[in-house]
Amino acid sequence: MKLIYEKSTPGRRGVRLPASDVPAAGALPANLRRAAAAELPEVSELDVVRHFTNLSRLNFSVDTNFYPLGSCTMKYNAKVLENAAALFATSHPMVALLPGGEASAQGSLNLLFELEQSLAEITGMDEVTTQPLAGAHGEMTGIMLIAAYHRARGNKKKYVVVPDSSHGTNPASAAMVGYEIITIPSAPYGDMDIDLFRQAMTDEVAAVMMTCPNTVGLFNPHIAEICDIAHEHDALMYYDGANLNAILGKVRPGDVGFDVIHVNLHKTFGTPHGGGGPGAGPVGVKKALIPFLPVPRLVKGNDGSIRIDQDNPRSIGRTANFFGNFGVMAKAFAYITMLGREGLIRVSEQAVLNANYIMSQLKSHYDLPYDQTCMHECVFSASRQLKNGVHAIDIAKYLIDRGYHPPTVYFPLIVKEAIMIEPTETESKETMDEFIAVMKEAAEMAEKDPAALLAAPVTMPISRLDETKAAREQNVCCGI
Amino acid sequence: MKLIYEKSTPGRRGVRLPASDVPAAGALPANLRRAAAAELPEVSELDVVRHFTNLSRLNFSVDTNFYPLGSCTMKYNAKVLENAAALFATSHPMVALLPGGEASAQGSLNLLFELEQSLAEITGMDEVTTQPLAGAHGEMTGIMLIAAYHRARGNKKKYVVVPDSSHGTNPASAAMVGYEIITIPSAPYGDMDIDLFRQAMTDEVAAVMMTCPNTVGLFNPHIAEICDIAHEHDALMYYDGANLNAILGKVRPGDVGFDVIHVNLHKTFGTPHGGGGPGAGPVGVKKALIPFLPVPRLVKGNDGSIRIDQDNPRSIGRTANFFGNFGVMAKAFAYITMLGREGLIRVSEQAVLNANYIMSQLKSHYDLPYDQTCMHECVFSASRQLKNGVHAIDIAKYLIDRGYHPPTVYFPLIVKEAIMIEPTETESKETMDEFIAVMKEAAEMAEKDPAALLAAPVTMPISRLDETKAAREQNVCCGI
Amino acid sequence: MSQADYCPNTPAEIKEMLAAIGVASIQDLFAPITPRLRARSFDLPAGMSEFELLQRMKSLADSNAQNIIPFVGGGFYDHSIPVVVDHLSGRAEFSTAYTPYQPECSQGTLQALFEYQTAICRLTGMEVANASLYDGGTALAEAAIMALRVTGRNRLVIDGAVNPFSREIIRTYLANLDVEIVEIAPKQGLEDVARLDAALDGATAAVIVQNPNFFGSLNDFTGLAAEAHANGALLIASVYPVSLGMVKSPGEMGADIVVGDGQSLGNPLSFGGPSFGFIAASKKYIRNMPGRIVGETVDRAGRRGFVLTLQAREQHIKRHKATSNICSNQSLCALRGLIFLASLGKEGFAELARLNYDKAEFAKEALAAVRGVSVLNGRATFNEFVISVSGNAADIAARLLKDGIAVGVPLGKYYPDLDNCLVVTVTEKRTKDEILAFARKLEGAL
Amino acid sequence: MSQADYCPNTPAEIKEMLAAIGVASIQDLFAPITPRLRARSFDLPAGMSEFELLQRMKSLADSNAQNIIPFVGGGFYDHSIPVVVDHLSGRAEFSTAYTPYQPECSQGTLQALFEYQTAICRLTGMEVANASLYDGGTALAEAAIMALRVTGRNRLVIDGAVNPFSREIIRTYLANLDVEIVEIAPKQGLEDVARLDAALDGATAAVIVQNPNFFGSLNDFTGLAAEAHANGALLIASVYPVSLGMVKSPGEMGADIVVGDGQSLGNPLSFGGPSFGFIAASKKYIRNMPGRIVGETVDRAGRRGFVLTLQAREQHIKRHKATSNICSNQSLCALRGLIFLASLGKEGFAELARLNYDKAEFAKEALAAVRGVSVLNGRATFNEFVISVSGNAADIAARLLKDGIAVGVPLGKYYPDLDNCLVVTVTEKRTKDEILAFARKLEGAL
Ligand SMILES: Cc1ncc(COP(=O)(O)O)c(C=O)c1O
Ligand SMILES: Cc1ncc(COP(=O)(O)O)c(C=O)c1O
Repeated sequence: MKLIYEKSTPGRRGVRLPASDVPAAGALPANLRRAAAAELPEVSELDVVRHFTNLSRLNFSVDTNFYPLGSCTMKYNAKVLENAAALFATSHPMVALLPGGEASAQGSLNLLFELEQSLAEITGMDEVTTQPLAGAHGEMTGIMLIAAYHRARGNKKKYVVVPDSSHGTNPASAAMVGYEIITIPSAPYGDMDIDLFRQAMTDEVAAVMMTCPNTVGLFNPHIAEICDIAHEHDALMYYDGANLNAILGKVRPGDVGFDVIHVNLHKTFGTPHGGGGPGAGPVGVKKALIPFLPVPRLVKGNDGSIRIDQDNPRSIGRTANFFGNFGVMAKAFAYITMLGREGLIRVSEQAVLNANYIMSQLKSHYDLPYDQTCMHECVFSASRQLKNGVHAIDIAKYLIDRGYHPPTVYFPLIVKEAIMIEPTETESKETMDEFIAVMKEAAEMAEKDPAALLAAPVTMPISRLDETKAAREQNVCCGI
Repeated sequence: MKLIYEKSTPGRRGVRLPASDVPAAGALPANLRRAAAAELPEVSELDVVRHFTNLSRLNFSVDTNFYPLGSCTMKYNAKVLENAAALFATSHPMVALLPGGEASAQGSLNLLFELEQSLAEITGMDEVTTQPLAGAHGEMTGIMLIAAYHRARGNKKKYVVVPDSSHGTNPASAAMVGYEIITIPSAPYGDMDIDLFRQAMTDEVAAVMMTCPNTVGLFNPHIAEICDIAHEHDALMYYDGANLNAILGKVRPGDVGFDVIHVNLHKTFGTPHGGGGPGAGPVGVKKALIPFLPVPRLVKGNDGSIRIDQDNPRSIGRTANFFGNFGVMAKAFAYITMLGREGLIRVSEQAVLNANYIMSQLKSHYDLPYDQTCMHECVFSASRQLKNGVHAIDIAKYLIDRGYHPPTVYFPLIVKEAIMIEPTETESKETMDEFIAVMKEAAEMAEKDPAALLAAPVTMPISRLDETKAAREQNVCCGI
Repeated sequence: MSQADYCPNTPAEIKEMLAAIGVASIQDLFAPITPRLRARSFDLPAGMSEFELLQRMKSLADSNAQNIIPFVGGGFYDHSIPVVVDHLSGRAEFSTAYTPYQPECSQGTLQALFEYQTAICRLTGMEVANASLYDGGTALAEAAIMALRVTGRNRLVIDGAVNPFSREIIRTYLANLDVEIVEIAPKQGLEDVARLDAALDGATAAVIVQNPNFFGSLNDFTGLAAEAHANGALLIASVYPVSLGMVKSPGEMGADIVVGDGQSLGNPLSFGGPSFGFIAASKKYIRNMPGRIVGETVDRAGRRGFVLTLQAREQHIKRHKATSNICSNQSLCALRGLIFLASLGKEGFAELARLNYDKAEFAKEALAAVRGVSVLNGRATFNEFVISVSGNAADIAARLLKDGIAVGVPLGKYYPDLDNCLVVTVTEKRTKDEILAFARKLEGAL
Repeated sequence: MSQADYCPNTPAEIKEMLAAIGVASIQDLFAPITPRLRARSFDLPAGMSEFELLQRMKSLADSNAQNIIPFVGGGFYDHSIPVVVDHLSGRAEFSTAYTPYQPECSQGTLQALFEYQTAICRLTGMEVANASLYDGGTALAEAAIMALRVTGRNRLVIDGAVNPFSREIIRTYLANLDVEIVEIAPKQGLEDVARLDAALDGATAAVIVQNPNFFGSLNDFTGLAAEAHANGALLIASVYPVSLGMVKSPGEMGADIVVGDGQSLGNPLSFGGPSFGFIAASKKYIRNMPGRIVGETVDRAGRRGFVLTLQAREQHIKRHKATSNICSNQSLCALRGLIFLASLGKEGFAELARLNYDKAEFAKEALAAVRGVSVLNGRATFNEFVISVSGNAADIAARLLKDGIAVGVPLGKYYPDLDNCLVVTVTEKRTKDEILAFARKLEGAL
């Protein structure tokens, strides 16, 4: 498809603005004016509508395709959540921050406050901040809180420990806060090697970052022990909540011994991914960390109204402009409200059931590095197919031809030729059975006709793309 | 794609209703109960979303494709009109009809009243009813008004006259009201043969139905004379407003001598077609017909408030449940309000310019039965292509492969192998130039590779369909 | 220029186009319009931007009374609409397409309409359905005309308990045709089945009934259908589709043609429209059906596909011999109906009916307990029923409307003998609290 | 069950699946979770249907004050949003897709982001841009970190006229790193360019400025950029994108990294988010950019296509050596920004800026005419400016807020020497009448 810039015609106009009801003011001084108007597209409203409607049609999405992308929890996001969030569209955050402004925003503030409380109950934490804007932002905020904790206690800390199966954001977030990273290899059973972990632990470790179930979809039975070991060194336990969809109502990280958690609202709590974002990464903490939470904080007064506390000298400060991605929060709040206690428990039960079902049906055709009950996702390896020259990516591309968004491939890094499948609870057995049949077909094709897999996809407007050329030429902005 | 019924699984549930807050009542008597629940689909909300989202993707539409479907005025319909109409979604029409109910609906009633006035001004009529639910419904209503007029005057009338180029709804509507039809052939210059018309006119003719510009896109220069002739026989002139997009601010049928008009809001006034409807067909009349207008009528009181007159003994009665397709009216009202006087005039000027431009560019490649300035649409014939065995329909199907919705083909019936192109004012020269190039390409293919055209379309999920089988088997309801 | 006109061509393009056409100005293109024919006036206000428009529209909408609690129906019902209905029917590919005359690039609309027809058949218990008519009232008129055509007769018997608006529409439609209409007045909110039976004769094309009727009462028309058939006449039933979640379907009663208004299936009240009319019938009458019909077929490769079929019934082929003049129908509203039905599903739709029934029964009891109020008759009803009040029902309705509650449709206007009566409607949206408040306020008003 | 949970499997299917897995119950699948690990509480209310949910949400939304007229900005601005932005960004294929890791089935998102990057480059006058960061404040912190990386230095000079929230975010981000931050306090709402110049030295990684600054004042940082470059430092500019419809772009001034918040480009206020942060830079710094970048390439048949590129900068490849930890960004908000810009277009966007400017100038005059009010300095501003009032600005703001008007952000909290001052924001949405009413009410409050 042409770029919108390539559809531009000089002088063509789109949306019109109201005529001005005030006199035109004098011009800006020449040195403050731009030399020429920015070369934005000159297109009609119809051009815009047709362009973006047709662009959208080039995407796979949850609403059009099964999207079993492991680690991403691509569940169906109820449409009603969009309607719910839209009710708050016109509320200006700065008004609430004016002197006396809280009174004008009690609806929004109550929503945030109640969401904080629900998330604290769900995760077993004492308090929650909704400010972080995504999972990784929550991680960074959490590690900053940990750093503040150690600083306040006079601890000298240098390291953050992560298992080698951890998501890339974990070490990256810790590094953003100035920590060095100690990576612990996984044991053959798929979890962090507890002996190596024990050896690595020193009093210089600030935190241990874990996700549980981990990125292989396994629930670590040693998790309580790990917490204990860490705490012996006054290292805090950080829980990456990206996989929370597996354990709602089953496990609360706070109960197990974790001190800090972030939650990816855009994974577990029913808010769509938007082609990459926005998400939201609220952070929950145990009591000892509460003093350091970012400002502004919400406080419930005796009269039941919510106050905004903008000043807390012990706080790590501000990590984002206002109250976080409020629109995302509104959807998560609505989701939790709608599903309620029983609904949320059922979410995890069905998510785990679906993943185990797929695992049970595909292990005849694909290598299963860790053959045990999985949680909300299962990780296969295409190493068997590799013998015929077929990589995980080739199977992924074939799935595109069959109308499925591929599973996550090549992550986690500890599994060779990883194929990580997360069906989520919103998919039916019927949908999964069709997917399973196609996955088996792909495995059979890998035996009989590997070339066909290497050629895939053939049904899309484009075939596989030259990534090297893209990286070499760095053409990231239209030149015309 | 599977039918939604084929995706059904016993016991699967979609949207949930609130729990009842009242006790369960006793059962209905057995003879009033249905034997078994209707076999509606048993699918999840995600199934519903995926099914209909993917179904939608099988359509061409104005928002995705140029759609130069003659006689249908497939212009871009501004999205803001949807937002505008949605503001009135919760207003119950019956409440307004209760004693004292008008006060509760002044917003809706004012909208309708102002729309009536605008349409009267646009068409040159004295009053307008918004009740008719589509163009054909407006025609029927208009002919009923004419019948009531003649009855009131004691006229004995039997016939309605239409040109052979008229839209099928014209004779069909007149027949619904009990008239016999006299069809006047077109003259070689494309308009109704005025001499034959004159001969056909008798005192038994109740009405003459015309559209002007007619379905060949030509403006009849004799139109005033035709009105005069009709009026000499106390026959009334009916104006089919489907082609109003050509003449906004240029001609008012009322000024020319027409007595009754319907307007297709879904063609000229910016409301989308919805895959076949809903539309709206308000009817405007001259003074003599006002007493017969359908009830309810809106009346503006001295205090500026709108009253609903439900009882008028001379009225033809009620032609639809309430006030017509109000949601469509709201969009048309918003469209007229937004474009205003100058905007509407520009609409017709640009519509006519665009049609003439396409005509000028394609007459080298296609036969043009009436080679003269056209109005908002132009009609070609594929008779040149027919020499190579290529029909209008084959060219139409090839256009699908090239991403264009075909023009109207085989209408009007008076043109052999008709290809009727109406670009509308909302398309740019750029879009038309691309379309023109493809049309020329099709003409060249008709010479060089006719078989390719006969095979088209080849890029859609299905090829040409067996219409005979459909008509023979009459499988109009899923049997499973 | 701050007015939106959606005409994209630039002055430069317009110049190029005029040159290509070979005229000097746009005005030249309007040369066929001689001065005598030119518009004598075009007095409309100036336009505005979309932002100003929305403000204008908002202020109009705001001048409607907000928050009136409607216990009224009369053909349109205040039902819940799952939000997916808006989201999905709002897909531009559905809403900005035309009638699916070119099936290869219209399978979305065509398959959806086929599924819609199927849903209507299954709800009504009939064999065939079309792709929609305008609304319930006009659908009933079309059904009457269809029966006249099928039987070749010209007499109709209509139950007076059919919605008065629908009866008025039938009369309007048939006013200029040579048809005898016999209307059998109901007795105290009950159709007079004996007199309906008696009115049937060998010249009768059809008997027309409604279930639940305008008073909300339910009937089993099985006997009447048999009687009609014995006379060579058809039974036409108008039904309220939500009731079909629990009420005996017209198909089970032996109806020949079934119609109704689809507003209650996922279409907003929207001050009375758009909704859609549905029509279903026995398969043997399919060639006499009005409107578009979608049929299943195969493509050249044998793949299933859908097309508009039996078009020889329609005006664009048959012109004045068509089964109806209808062209545009209410396709998008029918799609909304289908999405509504699919999203509730088999069990959900039955639950919906049950909720309506339970709430109405609760309201019936609550209102019957009010001094001065009695429920008109003991017949089973669905979600509407008639109460009589001590006083003029219209006055009371007007008074309570000012108080924010639309208590029902006063019957005196349509049935002068019932001028102390109201038809009260209770949908699933009415809460227990609202119902009790209604009872309290009514008590206060009597 | 009236609670929605979106879990479709039926009891029969669940049984089949358990059998296929080889376990007796779902609880068996949770066996790895030993009793010690089990949740000790999960005390949440029962769920509800979507219909009840919407009522609950509506009542929450209604408990926000309605109709406050905002003359405040501070990073978020009350701009008009063409309705096409909602309609198009709401397309499910955009909103329910993930990050476009599989380019063949994600070209919609990828091409849109490439077009977005282009728009940001063109607005800012820079060579490269990424596919979005979280918001304007965090984008500025990322830019600071990027400059530290590019230069290998550890000193930042920050203009105190940069939005205080942004400065706070930078401090928070850098609190645990060994970086010296030098903040140059502004003088009466004007950045102190001389002291900024003077603060630059050979250890400085970057000087950070904002245009228009927090007081709304416009500056030409061309000289400061040259000075920075002379010291081997970068100039980082934070900009308000709407101003770029008329104001000199940072590219024209010689900036090296440019960031800003995209809320004002088609994203609703939504109580502060989601919006998006943008970042653009000179091409030579592209490998040090944070976040995702979309690049153009070709497929096997040579057809143009788009992919995520230079991923070796990112955390999922480089882990702790990545240029940033960012993973999810604000893609859909960036798409809204693109649609907003495309629908207004080149001329429309310039008009938008002009309208903001004109209205603010009008308001400046109207307020300056109020006794007890003066405009703080004579510098050119865009759509915000500072007034001083006779009295405590915070008290006056609180009083007028009760009266339905948010008169501006009192400065005392952020600049104690300016506690009789307010920053007043006037966007194109504020009408002449609103501005005059503001002036009148302010007069009354002094
Ligand atoms: C395990 C895990 N941790 C952290 C993240 C980062 O979350 P976000 O993308 O919201 O920053 C992800 C997201 O992909 C993840 O899967
Ligand atoms: C010339 C003409 N007249 C009448 C009609 C009928 O209008 P409607 O489809 O709204 O009933 C049409 C619609 O196609 C038409 O083109």
